[in-house]
Amino acid sequence: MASASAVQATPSPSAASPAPSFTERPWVRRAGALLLLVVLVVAPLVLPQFANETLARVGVFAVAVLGLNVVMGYTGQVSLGQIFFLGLGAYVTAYGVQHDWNVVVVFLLACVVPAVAGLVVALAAARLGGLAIAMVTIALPIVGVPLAKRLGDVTGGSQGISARMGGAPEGSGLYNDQWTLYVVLVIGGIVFLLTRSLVRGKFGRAFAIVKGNEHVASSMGISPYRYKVLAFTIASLIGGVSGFLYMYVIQYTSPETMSFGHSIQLLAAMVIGGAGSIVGSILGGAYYVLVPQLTNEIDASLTALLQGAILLAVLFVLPGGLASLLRAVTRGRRRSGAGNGAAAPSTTPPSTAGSAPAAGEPETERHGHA
Amino acid sequence: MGTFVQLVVDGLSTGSVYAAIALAIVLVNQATGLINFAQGGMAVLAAYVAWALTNRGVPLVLAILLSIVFSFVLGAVVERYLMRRFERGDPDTAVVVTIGLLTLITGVAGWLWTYNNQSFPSLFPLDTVSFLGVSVSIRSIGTTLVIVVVMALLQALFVGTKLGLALRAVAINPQSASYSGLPVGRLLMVGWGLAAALGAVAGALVAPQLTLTPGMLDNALVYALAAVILGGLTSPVGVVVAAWIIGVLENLAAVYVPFIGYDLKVAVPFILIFVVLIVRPQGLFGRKTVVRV
Amino acid sequence: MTLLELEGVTASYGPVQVLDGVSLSVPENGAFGILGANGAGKTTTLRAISGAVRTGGRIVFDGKDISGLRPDQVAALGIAHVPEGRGSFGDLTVRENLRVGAYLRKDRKGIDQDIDYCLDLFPNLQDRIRSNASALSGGEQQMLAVARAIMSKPRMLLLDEASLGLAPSTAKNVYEAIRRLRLESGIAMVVVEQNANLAFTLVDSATVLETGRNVLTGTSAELRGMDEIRRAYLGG
Amino acid sequence: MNTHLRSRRALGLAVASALALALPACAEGGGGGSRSSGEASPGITDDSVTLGITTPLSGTTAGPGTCTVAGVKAYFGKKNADGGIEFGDGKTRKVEIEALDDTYDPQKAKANYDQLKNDVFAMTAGLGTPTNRAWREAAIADEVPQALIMTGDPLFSDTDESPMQLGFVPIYQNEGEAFGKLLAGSSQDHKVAILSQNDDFGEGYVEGFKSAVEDADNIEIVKELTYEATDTSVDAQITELSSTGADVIFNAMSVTPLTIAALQKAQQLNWKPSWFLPSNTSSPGAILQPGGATAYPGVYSVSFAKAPASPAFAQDEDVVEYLAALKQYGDYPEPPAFPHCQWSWMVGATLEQVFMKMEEPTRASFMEALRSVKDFEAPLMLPDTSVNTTEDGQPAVSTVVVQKYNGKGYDTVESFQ
Repeated sequence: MASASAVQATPSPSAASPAPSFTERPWVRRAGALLLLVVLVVAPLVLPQFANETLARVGVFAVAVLGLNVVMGYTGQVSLGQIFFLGLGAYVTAYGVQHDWNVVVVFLLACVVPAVAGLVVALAAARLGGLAIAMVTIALPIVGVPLAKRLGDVTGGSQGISARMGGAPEGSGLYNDQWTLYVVLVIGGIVFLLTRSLVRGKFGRAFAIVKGNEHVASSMGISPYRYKVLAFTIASLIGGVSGFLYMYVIQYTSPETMSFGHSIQLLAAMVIGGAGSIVGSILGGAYYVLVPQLTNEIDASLTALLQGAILLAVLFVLPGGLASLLRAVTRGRRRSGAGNGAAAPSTTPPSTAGSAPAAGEPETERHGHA
Repeated sequence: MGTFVQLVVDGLSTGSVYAAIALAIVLVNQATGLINFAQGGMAVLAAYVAWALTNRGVPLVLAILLSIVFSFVLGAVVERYLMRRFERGDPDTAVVVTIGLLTLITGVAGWLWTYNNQSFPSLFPLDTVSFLGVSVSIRSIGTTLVIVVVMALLQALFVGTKLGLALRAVAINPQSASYSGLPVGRLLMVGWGLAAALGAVAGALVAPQLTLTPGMLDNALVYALAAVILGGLTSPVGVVVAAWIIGVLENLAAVYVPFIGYDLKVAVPFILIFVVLIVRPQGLFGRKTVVRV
Repeated sequence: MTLLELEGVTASYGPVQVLDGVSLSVPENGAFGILGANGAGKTTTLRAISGAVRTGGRIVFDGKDISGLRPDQVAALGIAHVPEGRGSFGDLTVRENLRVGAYLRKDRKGIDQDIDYCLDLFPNLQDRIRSNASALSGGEQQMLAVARAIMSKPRMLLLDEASLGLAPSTAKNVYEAIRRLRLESGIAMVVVEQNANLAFTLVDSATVLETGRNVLTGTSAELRGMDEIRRAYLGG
Repeated sequence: MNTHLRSRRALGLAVASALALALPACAEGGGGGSRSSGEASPGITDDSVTLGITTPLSGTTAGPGTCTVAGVKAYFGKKNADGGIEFGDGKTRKVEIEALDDTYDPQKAKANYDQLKNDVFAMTAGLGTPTNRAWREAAIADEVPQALIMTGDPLFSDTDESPMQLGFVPIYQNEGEAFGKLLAGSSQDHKVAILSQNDDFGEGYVEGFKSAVEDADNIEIVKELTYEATDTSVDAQITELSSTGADVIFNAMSVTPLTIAALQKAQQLNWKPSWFLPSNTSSPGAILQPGGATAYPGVYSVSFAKAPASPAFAQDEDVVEYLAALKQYGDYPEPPAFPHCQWSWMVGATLEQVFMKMEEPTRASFMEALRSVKDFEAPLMLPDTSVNTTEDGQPAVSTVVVQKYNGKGYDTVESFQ
């Protein structure tokens, strides 16, 4: 035991306080939301150009991570193919813009086409479980890249496809970077809010039960298959939205965009941000964009080394991801909401057997958010 | 006809490369229940160590043996000081940790040895033997033979030995294993060490062909994973056979199925996986696992 | 002579104090019950003995303080823990499960003999010897868990909720086999059980826990008579 | 989009503070290239000029990517140590390089460009078609030079389409065409098997080759196959091609280990055609020697640069200087397996010519000077090749010579033997 104590999980911070904490009071929360809104509205106006451009990219990948979270963080189905749906959404967008379609139509298609593709894949893949689903989803980027090259007439082949759209409208008094960031904030914000209410509502509870134990779900009359398909489809749809935003912000896509490596990095970003967490998705998107920038700044020739080290360091300190840091702060509120969760915390605490560390902590945290 | 047979032989030799990494993935999975994305990276690191040693005049065989020892220690250290923190937690997190490890190892290799291509001496000569109009290099035969031997050893380890049994027990239920007196921590270290040592063998086998670069095994990793799932996570024999099947079918599909061609042949293993798993969820050779409520 | 003695043992999971000074004493060859409602700290007491939770207080086994040891070290001293939920190795066969139980032993022949003994004790397992443990029924898994524990030739068995989730007749069968084991081998036992009636068929004496403290300790005969306590703590 | 001077700092500071760590290069004081002449563009002062590079420094393309930085750094490192470069406006400046890693991800390349665009004078030398295309239009809108980049994509050499761009290396078509012409001029009939990378690289080569041989009666293309850059083996392709009995294989391959494996595999099958290899995978030391290329009747490549690893150039003044500088200033300890190092060295030399012609410290003046380099024999250049930026539709280097492997290095050849 002594030898293990070095890696034993850190003792939890103080338990739930009985009285509602400051952050729990309704007016505080409402004021907080308002403050956030004001910051989001004002920030693009006052931030330097590169900050705006970076934040827009963060938004793109936050949405992509959010989609992954729906299927993986909330529903527990490992998906290694999320980047494919981003790529698909980007291609649909690029194609539409090149053909001068109405931007609203383009946006809707960028949602619908990936969603339908996701639905088709899910109808087949959701029959499988665990690692098998991971392998089927791995195939999406792996096959997607050569497929995009083969369909060169539509995709522009390996040289990719550019589409510039949506500069700041005349008379808006905005610079392009400001306008782009607003678009990302509005579309991304809506997606986040909708997803938030989805995972906190009836569907979210069903997802959590499916994640917890499919047999239990079946016995409760919840079809794991149907909910897995649903989660996968929604994730694909959100992926499509992120693809639209990708095209809006980056204005170029190529088969490289949806390479397998990027899918893996999205997965890492999701876990780093915090699986099964709305805020975690934003943090994950920020991680995806900012860490390469940061490591480039430190030493561009050591980026891989530094990124690996940062990833390991963050998870070593926060196995539950960056969001767990925030959760620790707002623990009281989380505990009181835990009753909604599917798996009621057992009286028997998670195992701390052997010399293995008590890493049950993130486990219980996820219940709280389920 | 000659071309057909040659394509099959080519496929087997490519499949052996996938099998080498796949076996290490199976070993670590059986011993810890994890999928280790860094397996290829650790093998590359071992190959660099062997390469650096040969550059200092150490004979090749000795250099490889030393790299195997190095890898065993590295694997054990990685388990003890990195993975242990995550082994009882969310498996997704542990997998992402291995992704981070892969990135880190690749970065370290690039930093120490640059991204320049290095040629790695081969254990086997590149001479060719021909029979029935089919040519095979001694190197391919040698690689395949070593893979088969390793596979047999692994199968024996898991099925026949006390250590293998203990490794599997720890992976399945560490707490219960510790109640039976199994030193869980030490066994996990041994499992990772063995998998890394096996990875070192794999690295030395494939490095001459792929030439040594930090990302040498990145492309093979996906195929290795496919072989692992197709063959069934629990079966070394199954995984090797699956890797060969993938190698062969991929070639045949590329040549004889015009729609697939060389660009989409990568889809073949995944289509195969999909079909097989629908019929046999435990993989071709894996043992059936009944999930308890 | 006392084999196991707990003195004021405390334990907590994070901020939650689960054991708040538990004491008990089990003689050589004795069988001791731990009773109490859900959440009283019964399972944690066993885990404390096994070294699976960090504890305060003293835990003495065979004259040696074992608090602070790892579970595998505790097991090596001769304490076999049959955990709640049975702890089977689902992907291993029944025989492999038994061999894992015998991990600490090096006498091949003795192991084979003991496997035969286990199969004699639990004839149901005989037919399933090549099956994966995950394919067994709940009762069979419980039997397997006990058999696995015996395989280490322990001096003491920690038995956690052996009847949980089993049909009453199955539970009875399991307890009968354990009683036979006790008679034939003289292994000392600490038995955690919600079903007090079942427990009293096995143990000589027992303690009742409430929120991590002993509230009542006595012989089976004494406790069995106390109707009101049984109702209050044991749920009738 | 032009960048504008912005003074919205006060409030921004508070919001940005959270991001400050990762966003070091803020846009304050950014000035566009469209500004009236005379006023200095960003990234240039009276004694220094900063060039930006976004290129893969990690990931699968890190090998050649690292080289694209090492060569330029080595060149200017040496020049700086010698006191700097005298520009056309009479001032002597040192040249700083700011290189960022894009891992061959277009999105990261765009981000790197955004980060650099207001700090550097010009972007240069970066490797990759998608990674350069990702910010091509933005560079045009921002009027940031994207000069002498390492892609053979013809788009970058089209002045109308790409006013701020110029490719450095010959477009892929040129290389394929050069060999095609040689082969078409042969006195014998040839059956050609084609293996090409399934992307613009492979397609470009094949297109150039085909256009050169389309009217030649003596050339028959018997089979055409592709492979993916991510493949681990091309054994099956070589096996299939060998069954055609072709006597020439046109191998448009950009992956070093696969090229070695292809050379080895054909020998194992006892198929001994003449080979054509692209300029970036024809290194005598790193590819031909391990591939056992002497077994073939001929291995041809095209080049415009001396192969430093070739014994023929071991004593060559340019090569000696280049390898020494690469080690000292480029942080590249050994002779590289990739030609991109020497190409980027030549980019450095070409940029020096441009700087010497540049009369104002502005991007506009730079672009003007960039397009006025004529018949410049950059160091390491082979005889009969030169840098010429004045020809529309062509990159800086468009002349290549066909060479044949002689067991150690290359000899320039005029005809197919």
